[in-house]
Amino acid sequence: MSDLLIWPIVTPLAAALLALVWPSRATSIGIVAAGLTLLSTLRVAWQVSRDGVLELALGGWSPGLGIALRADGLSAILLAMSGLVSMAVAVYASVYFAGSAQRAGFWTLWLLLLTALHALFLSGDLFNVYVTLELMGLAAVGLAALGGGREALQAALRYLILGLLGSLAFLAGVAVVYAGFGSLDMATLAGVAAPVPAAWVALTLMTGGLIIKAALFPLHIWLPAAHANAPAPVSAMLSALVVKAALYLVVRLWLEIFDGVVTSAAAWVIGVPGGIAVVWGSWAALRAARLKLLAAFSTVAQLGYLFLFIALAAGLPAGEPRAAVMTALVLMAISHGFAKSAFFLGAGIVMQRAGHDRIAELGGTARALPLTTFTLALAGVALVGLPPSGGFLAKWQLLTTAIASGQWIWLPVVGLGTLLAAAYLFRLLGHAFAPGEGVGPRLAVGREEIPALALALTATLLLGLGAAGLWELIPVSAYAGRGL
Amino acid sequence: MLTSGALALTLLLLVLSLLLGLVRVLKGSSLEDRLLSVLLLGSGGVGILLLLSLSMQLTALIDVALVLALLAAVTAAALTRRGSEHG
Amino acid sequence: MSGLFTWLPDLLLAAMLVGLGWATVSSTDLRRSVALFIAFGLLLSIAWARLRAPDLALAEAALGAGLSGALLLAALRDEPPAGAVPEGLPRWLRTLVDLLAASLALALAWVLWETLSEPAPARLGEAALSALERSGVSNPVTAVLLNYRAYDTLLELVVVLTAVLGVVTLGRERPGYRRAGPVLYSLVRWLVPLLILAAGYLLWIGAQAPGGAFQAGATLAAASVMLRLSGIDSAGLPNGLAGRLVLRVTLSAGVGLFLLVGLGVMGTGRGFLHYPPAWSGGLILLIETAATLAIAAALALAFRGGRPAGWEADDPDHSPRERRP
Amino acid sequence: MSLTLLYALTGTALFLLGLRATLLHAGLLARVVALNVSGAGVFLILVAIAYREAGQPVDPIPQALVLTGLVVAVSATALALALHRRLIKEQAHE
Amino acid sequence: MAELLALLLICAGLGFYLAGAIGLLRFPDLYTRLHALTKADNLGLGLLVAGVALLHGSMLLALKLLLVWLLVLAGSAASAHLIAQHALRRSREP
Repeated sequence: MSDLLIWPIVTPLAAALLALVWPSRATSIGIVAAGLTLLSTLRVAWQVSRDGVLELALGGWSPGLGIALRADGLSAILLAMSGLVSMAVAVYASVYFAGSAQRAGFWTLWLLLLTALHALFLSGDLFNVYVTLELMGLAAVGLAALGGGREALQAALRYLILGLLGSLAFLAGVAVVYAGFGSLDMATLAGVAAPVPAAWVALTLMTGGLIIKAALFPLHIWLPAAHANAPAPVSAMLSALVVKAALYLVVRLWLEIFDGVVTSAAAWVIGVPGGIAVVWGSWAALRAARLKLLAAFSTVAQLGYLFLFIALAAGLPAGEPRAAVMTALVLMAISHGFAKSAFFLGAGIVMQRAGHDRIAELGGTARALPLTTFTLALAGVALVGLPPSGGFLAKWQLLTTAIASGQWIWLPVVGLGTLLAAAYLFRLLGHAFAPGEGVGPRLAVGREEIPALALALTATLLLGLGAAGLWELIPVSAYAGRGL
Repeated sequence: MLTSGALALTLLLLVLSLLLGLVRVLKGSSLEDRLLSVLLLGSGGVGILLLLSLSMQLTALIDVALVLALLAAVTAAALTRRGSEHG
Repeated sequence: MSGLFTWLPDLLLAAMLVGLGWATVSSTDLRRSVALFIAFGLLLSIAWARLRAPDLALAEAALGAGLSGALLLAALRDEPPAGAVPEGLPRWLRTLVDLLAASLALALAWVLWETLSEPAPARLGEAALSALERSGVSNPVTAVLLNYRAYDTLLELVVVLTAVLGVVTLGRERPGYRRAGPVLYSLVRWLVPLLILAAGYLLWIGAQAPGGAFQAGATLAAASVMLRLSGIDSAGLPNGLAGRLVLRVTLSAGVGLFLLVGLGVMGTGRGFLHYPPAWSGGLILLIETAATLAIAAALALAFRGGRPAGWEADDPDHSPRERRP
Repeated sequence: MSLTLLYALTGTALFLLGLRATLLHAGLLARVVALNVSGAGVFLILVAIAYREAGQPVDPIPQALVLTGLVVAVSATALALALHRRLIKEQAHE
Repeated sequence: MAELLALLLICAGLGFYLAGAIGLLRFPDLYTRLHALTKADNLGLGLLVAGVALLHGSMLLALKLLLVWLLVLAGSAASAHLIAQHALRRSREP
């Protein structure tokens, strides 16, 4: 029995109900729940690293008829990242939303979003994944609209409509899977999926739906406005975790469940848009006038890298090199998760202090907010992929694999993307260190600055120096019966 | 045998009359006409469900007809109550 | 000959569905499009009946044709009188979308043809039916929803709750409707009790025949919608400060009770949501009752389009000028 | 051709008609209606898969999935409409 | 014998339905259409209900069917009234 798999889902859910019924205590409920959820995710990760794959057949019915929750290396790592990031966001949000009219609304929806994310990472059933996708989408939209204002609402609406379209396409794919293979259990499907038309069409539909949600170029159009106009703690969750959830599913489908169906030619279908996203997203980030918009476009670029990894891994036969690419992919994903959430939280502090986030008018930030500026710089280092960050290791792996497998074309893409990323980081820092009074006088270190810094430090130092654990965890897979 | 054949025929005719109602919806010159057709589709739908309950041996469809009739009344009210605050 | 007779109604129905669907999505007049959508829902309900899915026919009649229609009709009131039509996509993109849709349609049709022409494989239906005895109910769809895949249903209730919380945080409810005239009033006077009665019936019958929490919840919500439409602003929802607390508790009751039962059975040494067989029937009815009330409250709130006055103790007025904190 | 196939193909047509209209329409309400039609198409495919000729029991699992999907669709519709309303109010104040 | 009677009832009901549909299509103005439709539908459904009840041959179902009919009757009467009122109001206050 692996009952511990339910706690990362049940804890935030129960807390959400409590916060709904007792809104005046919403903040304390939220923080305590975030702490307990963090503990439960770490417990799952620890158990997976010790015992391997965990499975819980819910209701006592065999998976297939019933629904199974499963945790393997990939889901455990993402779960732990989610627990850590959301703990930091919770501490930050307790300051950010203090005294705000939307305080209670934020905490209930935020806890529900956390429920959805963890349910998605642990789900072992394709239809259940659809339900968690919808839940995640609705909670994310509710949160993104909290900012009010025309732009935020328009962005949230577009996000909602495209997201619904995406989940509908996913559901259509699930229907084809059920028609063709007679099961919804992902482990069963990994065993029976064969390269037949049903598998191709199902994979196309599901991937099509997911890349809308994961904002792969050119379907990223909804992302910049939605992420840039949401309140900072929400942007952090959206960029660090929500898009990763869709990406996680693409990894599961392409590299594990439908591993035998994906051909190396098909890999180009997501590899090429990924490459374009790297260059285009970085370029747009360089040109962005606002700090949060810069961060949002940088997310588009980083997602491009992640899709490049998937394409590269799909082209490799199962074995050592492929596991290495997978690990690098996960390292990149989580270091982006930590770095980008740190970046958004830092941007939120700047914005609250200055009343705007126009990059050109941020002179004096470094003097007034030294710790936050340091956080932004540190997060930027991880986003650019400079050593010793996790991003550096991941990109290094990307390059060596691309060279080893003869896919030279990705070298200039990665090079250009890195240069552009360095350029947007230095542009930002240049303005931040310039003299000016826009951000106001220097004050004592705020409570909200600490979690942002902790996230940035995790992305740069902890992941860069302590990534070894990932290499052992990633090959522990619940679905890759034949692969890896 | 006779019964099942006759039922199939009546079902067909009822669907046809529904189709005629639909043509009115699609031609629909005014809002009221469309509402009227929704009414027709509602009562025609109830009729079809009742016939299906016979030919498919599924008495649960009578419950469906009941709910359909109930909700059709709600819908009709919703259709006509729209904009009443401006009127 | 009789083959043709039994076939023609289905062909007609399928053609009508596609025609009506086409007309609904291609109409440029919103009011027309919503009226057509309601008609589409009615037809869909017949299609479910024809496909031997009476549970869905019930749900469609109550939710799809009924409440979705009412929601959309209420939303028509929000449209600005002469809304400026936003610019559509450029021509080349429209062509691209057409091409994409056409090729996907062909691919999907081809695969469905290939897979469904063969006699149906085992899939999971047989397993579901053979385990029915141990599920505590005799309606297979209810067994799937509340027992085999109860976790799905739990998350689905969370979806409903999330959506309605989103609605509530977005703004105040719409203004109510004018007081009903005598005819509507007499309609309301017998329709509302009947709707409530029907909801109770559907909830109870769900264990052994088509019906269940979702159909019952939607029917119950329709009673509130009807009251609201007739100008009774509270529409059956609890009033006042204490009432709001009751409303919050009701909204969370569906998920809350489900969780409590799921966790409670762990006390008997079983896994999460693993009901003891002897109790399943009772537990399922308990969960369904709470879910019915929660769904009804959620849908009734959704129809109002925002939070009722006094939703929060200090009820902050979200004026549109409000900025980020 | 069987009844399953007839309705599955009908569902396919509706799914893509709705999908196309969702992408092409500019107005929000029209897009929401189109999404609902599209969803109905997917549901029709699922229920058609579940259908068996009289005498054999139908597969209850896709039917339960569709019931879940229906409720999800109504919830999403409600949220979209509320967002839309808030946006219109916001625009009216500018 | 009862079966034959039931079929006759159903067929007669069907005739009314068809007449109502044709009336809806052909009559010149809203009020005559309204009249044609509600009359035809109510009578048609009444006959159909009687036939179906006979064929089902169960007292409980017959009661339920009667309830369905009464519902449609009252619902359509009230909504026809509402529609007419609505149309009148619109023509009076353009």
